[in-house]
Amino acid sequence: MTESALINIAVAILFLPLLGFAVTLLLGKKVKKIYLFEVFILFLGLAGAIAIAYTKLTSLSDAELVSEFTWINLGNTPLLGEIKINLGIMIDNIAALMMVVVMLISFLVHLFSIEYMRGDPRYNRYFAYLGLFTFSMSGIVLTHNILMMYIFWELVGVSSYLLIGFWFEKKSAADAGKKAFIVNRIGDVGMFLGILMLFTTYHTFTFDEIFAQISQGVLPFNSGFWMSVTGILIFCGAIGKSAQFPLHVWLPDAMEGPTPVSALIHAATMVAAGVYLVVRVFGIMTADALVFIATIGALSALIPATIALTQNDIKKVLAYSTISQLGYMIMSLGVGAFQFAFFHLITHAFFKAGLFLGSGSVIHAMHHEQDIRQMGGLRKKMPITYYTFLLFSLAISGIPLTSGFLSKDGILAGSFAFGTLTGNQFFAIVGFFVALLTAFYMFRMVIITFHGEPRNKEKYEHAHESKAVMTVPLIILAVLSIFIWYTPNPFNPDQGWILSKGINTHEQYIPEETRYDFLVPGEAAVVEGEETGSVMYSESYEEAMHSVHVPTMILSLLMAGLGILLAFVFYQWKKVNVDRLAEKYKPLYNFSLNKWYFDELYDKTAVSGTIGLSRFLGKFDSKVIDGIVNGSASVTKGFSTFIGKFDNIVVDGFVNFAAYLSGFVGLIFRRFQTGKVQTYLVFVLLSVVILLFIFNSF
Amino acid sequence: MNTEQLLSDIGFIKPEIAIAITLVVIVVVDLIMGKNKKALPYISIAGLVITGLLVIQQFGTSVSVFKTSPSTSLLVIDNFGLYFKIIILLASLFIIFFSMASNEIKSTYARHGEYYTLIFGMILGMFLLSSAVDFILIYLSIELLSLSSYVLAGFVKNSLRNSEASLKYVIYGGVSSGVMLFGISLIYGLTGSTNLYEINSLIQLQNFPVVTLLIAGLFVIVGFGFKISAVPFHFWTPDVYEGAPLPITAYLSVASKAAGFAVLIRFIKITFVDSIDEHGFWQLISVVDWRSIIILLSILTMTLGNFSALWQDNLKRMLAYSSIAHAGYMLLGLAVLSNEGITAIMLYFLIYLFMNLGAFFVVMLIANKIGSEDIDDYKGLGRSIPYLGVSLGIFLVSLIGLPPTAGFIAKIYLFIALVDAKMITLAVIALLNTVVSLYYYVRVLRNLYLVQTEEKRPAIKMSLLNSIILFLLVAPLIIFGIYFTPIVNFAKSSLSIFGF
Amino acid sequence: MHSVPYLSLITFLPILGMIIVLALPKSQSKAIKYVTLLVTGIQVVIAALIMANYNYSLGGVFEESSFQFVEKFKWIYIDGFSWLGKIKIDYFVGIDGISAPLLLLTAIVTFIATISSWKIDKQLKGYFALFLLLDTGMMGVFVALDFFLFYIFWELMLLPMYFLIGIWGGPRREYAAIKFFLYTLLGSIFILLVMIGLYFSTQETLADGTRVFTFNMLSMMNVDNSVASGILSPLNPNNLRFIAYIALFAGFAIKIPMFPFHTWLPDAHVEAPTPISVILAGVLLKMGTYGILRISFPIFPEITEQLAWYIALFGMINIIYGALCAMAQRDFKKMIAYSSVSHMGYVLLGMASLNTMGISGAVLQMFNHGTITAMLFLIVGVLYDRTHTRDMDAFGGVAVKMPVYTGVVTVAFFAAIGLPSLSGFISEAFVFLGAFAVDLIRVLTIISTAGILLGAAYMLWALQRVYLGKLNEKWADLKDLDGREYAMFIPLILIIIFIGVYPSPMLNLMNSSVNTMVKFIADAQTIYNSFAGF
Amino acid sequence: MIHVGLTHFLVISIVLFALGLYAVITRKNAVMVLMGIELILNSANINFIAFSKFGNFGLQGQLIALFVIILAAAEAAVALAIVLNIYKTVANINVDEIDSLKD
Repeated sequence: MTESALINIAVAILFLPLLGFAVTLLLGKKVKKIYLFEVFILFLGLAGAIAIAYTKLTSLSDAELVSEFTWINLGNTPLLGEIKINLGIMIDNIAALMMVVVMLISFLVHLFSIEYMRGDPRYNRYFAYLGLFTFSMSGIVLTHNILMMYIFWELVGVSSYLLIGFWFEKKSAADAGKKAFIVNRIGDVGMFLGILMLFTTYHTFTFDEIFAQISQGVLPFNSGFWMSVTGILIFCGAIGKSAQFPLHVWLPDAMEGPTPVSALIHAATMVAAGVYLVVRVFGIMTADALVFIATIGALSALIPATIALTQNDIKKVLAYSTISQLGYMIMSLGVGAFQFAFFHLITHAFFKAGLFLGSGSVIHAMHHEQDIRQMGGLRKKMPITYYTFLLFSLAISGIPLTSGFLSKDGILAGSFAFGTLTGNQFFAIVGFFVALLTAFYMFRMVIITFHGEPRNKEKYEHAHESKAVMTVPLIILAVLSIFIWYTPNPFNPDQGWILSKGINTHEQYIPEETRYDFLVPGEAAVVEGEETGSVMYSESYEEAMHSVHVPTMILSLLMAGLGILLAFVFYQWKKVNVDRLAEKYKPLYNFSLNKWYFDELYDKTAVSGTIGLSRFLGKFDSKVIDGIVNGSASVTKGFSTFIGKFDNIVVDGFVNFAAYLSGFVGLIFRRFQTGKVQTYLVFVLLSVVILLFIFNSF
Repeated sequence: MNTEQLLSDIGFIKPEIAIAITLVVIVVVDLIMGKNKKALPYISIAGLVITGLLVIQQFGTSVSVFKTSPSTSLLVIDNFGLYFKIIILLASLFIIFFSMASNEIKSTYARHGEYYTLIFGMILGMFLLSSAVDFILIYLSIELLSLSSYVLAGFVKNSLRNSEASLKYVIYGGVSSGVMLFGISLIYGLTGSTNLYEINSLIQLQNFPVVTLLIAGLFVIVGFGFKISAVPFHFWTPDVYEGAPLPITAYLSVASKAAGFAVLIRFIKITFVDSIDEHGFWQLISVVDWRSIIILLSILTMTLGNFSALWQDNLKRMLAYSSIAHAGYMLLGLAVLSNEGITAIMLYFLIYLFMNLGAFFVVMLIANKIGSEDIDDYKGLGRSIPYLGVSLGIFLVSLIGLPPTAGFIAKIYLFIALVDAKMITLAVIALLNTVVSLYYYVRVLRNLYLVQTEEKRPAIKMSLLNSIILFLLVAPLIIFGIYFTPIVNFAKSSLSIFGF
Repeated sequence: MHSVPYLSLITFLPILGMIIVLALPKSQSKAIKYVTLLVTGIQVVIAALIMANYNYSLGGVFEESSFQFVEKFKWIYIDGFSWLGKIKIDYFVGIDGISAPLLLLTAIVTFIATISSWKIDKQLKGYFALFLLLDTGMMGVFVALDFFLFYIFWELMLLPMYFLIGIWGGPRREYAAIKFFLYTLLGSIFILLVMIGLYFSTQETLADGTRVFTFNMLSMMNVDNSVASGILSPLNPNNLRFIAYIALFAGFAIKIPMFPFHTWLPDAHVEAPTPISVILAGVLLKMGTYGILRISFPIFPEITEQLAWYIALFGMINIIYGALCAMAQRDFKKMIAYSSVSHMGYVLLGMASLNTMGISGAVLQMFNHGTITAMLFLIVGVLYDRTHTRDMDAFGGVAVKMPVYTGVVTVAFFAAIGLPSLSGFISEAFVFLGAFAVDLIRVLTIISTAGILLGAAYMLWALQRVYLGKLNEKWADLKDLDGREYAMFIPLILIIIFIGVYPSPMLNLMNSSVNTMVKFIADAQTIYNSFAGF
Repeated sequence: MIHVGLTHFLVISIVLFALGLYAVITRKNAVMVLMGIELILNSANINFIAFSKFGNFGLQGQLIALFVIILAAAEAAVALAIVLNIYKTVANINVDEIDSLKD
């Protein structure tokens, strides 16, 4: 009973935003206030999501609600056998939680935008696009099959394209949108190939059916290797969407979009979709695949963190920190710390959205000034923004009592444990180092923006605290960034509902020999698992987690503390002259400032390569191919005197070459037609003689 | 041979007699009426119609008449010959109408008597030619045909083009008929006979010196080749076609070609064919490889025809070359050396009659108005002459051989014959030629329609008669293009050549 | 057997229309247009009726009994060739799941093209007459089941097309027109030869028991009908089937157009007036692939299997090559033309897979490409009507002045990119799913997926160059879409979205036929291998 | 007193034939060219008569010869008329200068 009710609600809140999109877009011109409809729909959505999550987690925690229908049915085909494509939605705890996050942040962003976007010529269309995005995002969350995942995957891509390029009059904005979409497509092609692999092997797109067949030992081309390849290919999608190295270049540019959009899409939800995807298909990830994933994650955590150190655009800093945090999550998935990855996804969603909205409020106050060097001293002008912002910064730096601390600590512990079990401490080291960097650049930004003396006086004068409709979302998010919502114990989330009840982990389905050893549950683990709902880890892993718990906490605190301290030393108390330092290590500084020259690299290689190739082929096509069929232009020119009139019929080209040839033959022939009857007769006689000689031989 | 035999034989040449009588009547009427020549064309038409009836009524008969010896005769009356006679009659009929519409001919009003007399001279020659089986008669009828056409080619005396054409024609023709005659004399020397059937049986029996036979045969073929303007005996064609008055050009391009083909086919088939196998393929007497000669000639003919046509700016001249090319296609049908191939040729001729005459007719009407046959003077003309333009289009498309025009049927039937005989290569060559031919045919349409011109082009008012003629020429192309059963049946039923 | 001769109606109605148009005086321009509109409109209705009465369970492809709306009667019937037996050509039309979608497509695209022809002012009498003639040709090709009939319709389109491009086209129209004409004629002579060859290799048994050569395609597909002596008969140990297949394929490939025979396409498109480009890309290109599916595949199944890899290869080349060339263009229309080359590559790839998903994908791709590319050319047309230039760099920021139009453009472009929930995605996905499943061509398929990326690249680049960015002041007074243009775009958009969201109706329409085809080709292997012996 | 046989006649006829062709091809004056044609025809005639005499094929040969002579006369008449006509229009009967009709 309740199941069907939940399903219905889910379907409803899935399609409501689409309705909102359609209505708002079509009536946008006529009805000025239509955007309120969109906002209202989001409110409904939020309510529905919360209802679902609540019932799901309380009453039917371990159930998995599925409802599907047959979309395409080719019946029994000669060579491929039964082909039947089902679409449908699945609600498990993860989906339920994710829905709440999406709907909540989307709703808050809608509120925020009401004020932030006021006076924009395409006001209503903006909300319409938000509706489209929310629809697509919910689709990703609720899907029960990988095809639908891909479909909505592309749809969020489009809505992101539309929103990034919302101010398309700005070339940079239009470019950024294009870049985002195309870079994403690169990942998507990989994901699509992965899907092809899966379908060719299992003749279905539905996760559960695929898992079922895998657990019966059916593998692509019957080899663990190809299983890993498939996993990695699917993960490519995540690389694109979650802006992981080496496809991370689009996210900073995406900041061209309106700031609330950055908060919703490029911080909280869409970019997290990559993580969500991996969470969904975690069951098919072999050890090799996971190591790959972890490495990508680690790099994506490290590189942007180093870049963020030197950026001066407030949104750019946040963008890079987003990549870095997503890297954390991916890495955590890679090292098998499955729950913490998703946990961090949620917490990060809240405080990062908060950070963006906060920066939005600042930018709004500074009349769209984004350079932090133009700011300073805003603390007094906009207290609410400041304190919330501070809280978010603490959370992202992983200071106790914040949600960030819990999840981040979990991730570090996970990688640490992984290190102790496998002897590969690389990920742990990266993790801790990034923690340091994060704390540093976040507080660098906080200090430069809010502390000290205002650097740009008149902008400062006009600055003022934003309206309630903007600050309220900030406050809500701030509240949500405190540990209490997730666990009673601020230092250990394990007892918290979210880990014990909320994220009931999937098991892995791939053959045991292809997994991490510690992902092969031992007997005891299973017994224990029945309590926690987790049947995933071997007890050795549980022990490792226990043993690393405390050291991790201490270490991470040290790192965060150190980072913050340095920030104050550098920027608050000015003990060290930063510029001198920059001068001293100019190469390093520039390297970081110029984002490791990734864009330049790609421009020089991939982009210009493709463009060049296409230019070449374009020429090639018109000259050579046309040429080969067409006969070389030079020849034609050379004989154009001959071809003369003939050109009028068939100008150049094949036509031309053939024309030239046949024309030439014709020329030879017409030499005979001298008009002198006697010459004719000579020819006749000659030919008769020739014929005689030819046929005499018989 | 005795008199009643002779009388009964005369009964079989009623059509020829009808022609002769009409000829005489024309002369007489011309004398009596003096200045007023109005009646002449109508008399000729009447004569043609009567002849036509006689011919049709003869269909199905297959006899040899005017026996020179128990086994040999001068003429045979068979469907094959009658079929070509029908074609010749149709052509002549149209030509009479053309002449009534042509300014060139009108300008010679005073001499219309001669004009029609000569035309009937030609017709008589062609009639005899298409049913002659004795070299004497063949030679005589060729001469009869030629002499009349020499004069007609230069009929408009004060025009240099005309006179030059006829001079070239007469010299060229004289020589080729002379050469042919020499060939005949050789054959006569070898076999002691001038009757094709007799020669055939003689060749089968004893083996003559091949070289002499080859020379003789080639010399004879020079004569025929001259009539059907096959390369390399074609040189007169473009010049004469361009020079001659347009109706005569049209006439030469269809009627005398038809007669030429009739006699050529008959000559090859009767003289050199040994037997016909069950698939309708002819087994040649293995003395000289006539097939290869014909193949060679046909390839040369269509290729040269098409490729030279690319260069022509004078429409008449272009059509001359195109007619050479078509002769080449038809020779392919002969090269197949099968009844299938002959049917193809006959079918081709019937359709060729309409499309080629049609093309010439339109050219003539336009020339009457704008006084030029230069393709470049056709620029942008299409709009001002809708009906003429469209029908010219149809004629040209049919000449290219695109469906749904009859031209396509003619071609495809030819190719069916070729493929049936496994001569794929030839078929490919022919098809490529077709593509080449597209260039110059379409060029006309292009000038008519695609080229926009500023200056107002003259509209051409069509007399009712001309419209009807035009329609009579266009309609069959479309009708037979879509439903060609009747003409194929006609051609097929007319296949029977006396003696086989 | 239906009592109503739907197919003949839908095929020859335009001829009737043409006669009426020709009968009308030049001055009656309105009337001429409305007659054409009416005729094409009725065609859409008839097409709809056909779809309504269509029996989804029947296979068609090679057995006459399971074709639908069949009309068959003696057309040419010449008796008494001692050595050739009879000459027999039937008027034989009918549709199955492979031609049905294309029939529908033709009806729709022609109707849309008529609407977009409204602005034609130069000699519109001739224009619409030729237009309708062309219409008949296209319909005929898709319904004909007798090779001779097929060929007649095939050639019937040449001339109208030549004039439509040549008279109403752009500055270099003469060149483009003759180039189109020559290429296609060159292609069709190969088809003609193979047709005659097949004719002499196939005999069908009449009611009276006599065996007679036939142009009936379906008979040609049945080995039992082949004559041992025929040069193209599998019974003939030294037959020319292989060469014939290549020739036939080349003939069709020119129409597709397949690399390297594609060079006529950009010229033809750039010069042709908008409605003609729409027809050219929307329908004519499909005839190449349709011909391959309808004729090459079932008549030469064993060689098809042999050459599947090469077909896929050319498909791949088309996809990548076309996309890259499109990227290099500055001329908007040329860009779209090359995108067609790229998209037709998917069709080839799908067909090469020789399995249900692939071929369904291919056929669906034909339909989708027809609608999408029609829309793309209309889009160019709209812009060209207003600005008389197609140089993409001459624009910029058009979206500011024409928001609705830009919305339409976005839909069309994303459909062309293969965005999920729009029709393009379904067919491309099916093509890939089908092709990937075949070990033989998997690698080619993987390479082809680059097309997804490149497609996005050039389309979005174009979108940005023309519509986004700062408004180029030259076009400060652009007007947004008018009612007529709405009428062209809305139906297409609806179709694109509907098929994108719910493709089942289309897929079911073709499914049983595609299955039959796949099964036929698969089974044919064993049959034909048995002749390898001799 | 040598005995004149078929060969002699044939040789003569060949020679005549060759001469005829030579005349036709080389002579400028149209009348001369026509003469050449006459030669060709008569060479054939000699053949016919010779063959019918020595090959004892009956009188057919001579018969043909008669026909040919008549025809030759007719042809000559027509040809000369045409030449006359040319002369009227261009006051010149040099065959190699009458070449306005050509490609």
